[in-house]
Amino acid sequence: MSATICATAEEAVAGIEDGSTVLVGGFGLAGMPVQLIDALIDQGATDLTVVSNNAGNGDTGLAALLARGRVRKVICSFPRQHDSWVFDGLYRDGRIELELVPQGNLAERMRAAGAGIGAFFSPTGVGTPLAEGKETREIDGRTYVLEHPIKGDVALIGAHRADRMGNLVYRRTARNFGPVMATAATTVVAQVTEVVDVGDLDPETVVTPSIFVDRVVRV
Amino acid sequence: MSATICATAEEAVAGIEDGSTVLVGGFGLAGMPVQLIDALIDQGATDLTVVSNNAGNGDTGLAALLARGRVRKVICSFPRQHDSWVFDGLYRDGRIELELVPQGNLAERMRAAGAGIGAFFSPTGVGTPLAEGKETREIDGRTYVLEHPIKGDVALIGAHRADRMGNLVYRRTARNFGPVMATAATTVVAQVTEVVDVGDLDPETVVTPSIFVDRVVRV
Amino acid sequence: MSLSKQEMAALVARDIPHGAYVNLGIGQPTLVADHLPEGSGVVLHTENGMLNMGPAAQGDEADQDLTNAGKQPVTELPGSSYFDSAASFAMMRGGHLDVCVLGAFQVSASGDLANWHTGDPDAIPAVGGAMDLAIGAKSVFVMMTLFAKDGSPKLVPACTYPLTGVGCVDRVYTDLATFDLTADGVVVRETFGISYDELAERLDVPLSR
Amino acid sequence: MSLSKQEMAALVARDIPHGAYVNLGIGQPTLVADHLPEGSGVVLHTENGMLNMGPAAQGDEADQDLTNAGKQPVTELPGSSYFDSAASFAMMRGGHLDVCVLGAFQVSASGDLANWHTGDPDAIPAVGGAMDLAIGAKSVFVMMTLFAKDGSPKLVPACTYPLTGVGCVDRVYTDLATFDLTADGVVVRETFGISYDELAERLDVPLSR
Repeated sequence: MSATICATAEEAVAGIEDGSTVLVGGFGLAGMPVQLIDALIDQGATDLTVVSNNAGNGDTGLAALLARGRVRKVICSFPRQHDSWVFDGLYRDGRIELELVPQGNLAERMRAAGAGIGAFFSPTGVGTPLAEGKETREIDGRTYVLEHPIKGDVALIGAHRADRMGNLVYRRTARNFGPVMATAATTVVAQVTEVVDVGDLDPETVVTPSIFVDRVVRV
Repeated sequence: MSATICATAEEAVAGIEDGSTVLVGGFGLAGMPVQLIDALIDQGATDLTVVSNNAGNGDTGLAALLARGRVRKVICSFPRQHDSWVFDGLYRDGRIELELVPQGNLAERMRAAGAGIGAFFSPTGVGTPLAEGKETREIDGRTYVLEHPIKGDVALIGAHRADRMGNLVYRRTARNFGPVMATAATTVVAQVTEVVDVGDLDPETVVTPSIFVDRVVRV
Repeated sequence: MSLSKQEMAALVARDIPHGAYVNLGIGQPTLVADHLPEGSGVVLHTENGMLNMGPAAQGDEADQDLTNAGKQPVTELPGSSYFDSAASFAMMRGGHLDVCVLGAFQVSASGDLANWHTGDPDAIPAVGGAMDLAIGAKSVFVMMTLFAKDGSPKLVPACTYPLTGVGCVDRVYTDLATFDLTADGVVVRETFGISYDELAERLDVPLSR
Repeated sequence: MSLSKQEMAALVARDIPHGAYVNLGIGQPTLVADHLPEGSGVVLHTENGMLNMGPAAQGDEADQDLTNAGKQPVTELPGSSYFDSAASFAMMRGGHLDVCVLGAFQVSASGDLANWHTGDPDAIPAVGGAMDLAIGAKSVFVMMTLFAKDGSPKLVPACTYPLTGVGCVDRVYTDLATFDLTADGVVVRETFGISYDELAERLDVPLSR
């Protein structure tokens, strides 16, 4: 259904329920939907599972959401950073669950969710602790591990520009997880720096077609 | 390795070996690499497996390649067309093998080959004759059929514009199978209508990054 | 009176929600586009790789690089986008389309669809995107005549033609009636020039209303 | 004399073919970029979604939206392209990169790689793209010191640290020697300030030359 252009980040995150799985875009600050995360902190949903490449930096954004005890589980590839003290503390105290996923499998598992793929055989992680307990299979002489989709109830992503239908373009390496997360969640919310009229994006250059986008807010 | 800008279509298809699997782009005429197919006819490789959405129209292009008895097997989604008499005749005479694949599975199987995926569970075709004999599995209450990658020795695709490194952009619905075939073959040959200098394509709008492209020819 | 193809298409168009993303299969379903009201906000998908496809191209508008899935020249509307075949079918298979409208040879009471092959052993098979379309959309609508030319019903207890998809059809629009295929069985929504009792008599599937 | 980090990086750079597509892992491997000769035609991939990445951004060039996999601001070169994470890792996993250069805690004689986790039970694990990088490129080069600070060899019969990938390393560049890991065993290519016999003495893996 057609996208809604929201007046505020508060409106854009309205209705996110306790227990939701929330996909959060960004690689470091590039593509991080900072204002949407802040709005989610104010919105109040708790017992969340957060899927993101990292698990928060410093005391703001995702880290602030974690610090408020609102996140039950993190699915990510790289939680440990020089400034990930909030996650580090919760993890050492056993107050947050971690599913560590190689970055490529993380992206591909969300891609599978968005693409209707039931599961796929990946060569990444085979023979490592991160494949322990998972089904493996040899195909054409190579060993693969079976990986399942990661689907979100909500995706919060940062894009560059949207048109009023919800078509999105990104900027440089801020693209990262945004396009794949946009395919993998029931409700997709994009923060952008500019909303343009329908027809003002070149159809050849649209990265996330409007079909994937439910709500857009300019920040 | 960096792409070669070829002077002629003949040069672009040089070295294709007998018995090769050749991915051929296009959906109808849109994106069909007509000059490369003509060059392949002249080049002489035979006993080919051709992977393409259709199996030739009229008496030119793919149909001409088939008519010369150079194709052992076709893997495609839609061979039967009002003007597919060449394929139709060969097929009825038992002189060509057909593997019929639903269009989405065809695209996804090539995508898997290009993306290093060993196999994937698709919901498409379950319970139909096209899934007969294939492994199925129920995942989260839905039945899927296991599909394997289709990898090409060569891909022949039609794009719109290339830069001298081999970055490609396409035009409208002529994009179709080009980008996915470009990821799925050992040697990727693109015919384009224009070759521009490196730096003349906006990096945000490149559809097929240069890493996938081996040879480019302007036609 | 039974419905014409255009009247069936108008019925389908009426039931497509505002702003829906819709794929109209080749053949009869393409007629639905002509009946979408101004401002419906409906966005048409064509599986060869485009969203917000416009009407058929007229004369000089025709562009070899801009066609629909039937390989007919079409146009683009403001807000359209292009993508490759893998992305286009991922979009479909991933359940992102709201409605898909398809033709059919047969539909079973449990929603099985047969629309790609008559089973004739001499026929050259061709499937295209039919199987992906059948299982991809949130709602799958079928448009067909209720009876074949030989008088046999096309809404059947079990398809005798090779299947396109299993349990995938949600609603069937025919010239004589519309049906919802539900977990509880086949529900008649409307009839056209035929009574419910006569319909029940002529079909081999249990009906309710 | 043993090699400095810069000298090791120069050796790696020398062995990268003209026009190769290369991913340089975080840390020491990034030094390789500084040693690629003018006109090498080498195209750098960064797994966060870019090809033909340029050097580190200086001063005002820094753009929050343009970083490498280490989240450091970088620049773009003419002919670059951007893509999403799924496409970027598909590119890697699909074997399209010619060379990947990685750091390591340990490498086994059969090419197993351990470079993401020390096995310390108190450590907070983090893997990033390490496992994808390990298995993705046509050639995987490792750069490391040959001995750990405690004097233990890092080229070992079997890794004791948790694995990143199995049988994936093709060549190892160290401060004291370079090695090819072949189906026939470990082949010493060059030594630096150490004799072949001393090397064979100090390592627990069978060597040949």
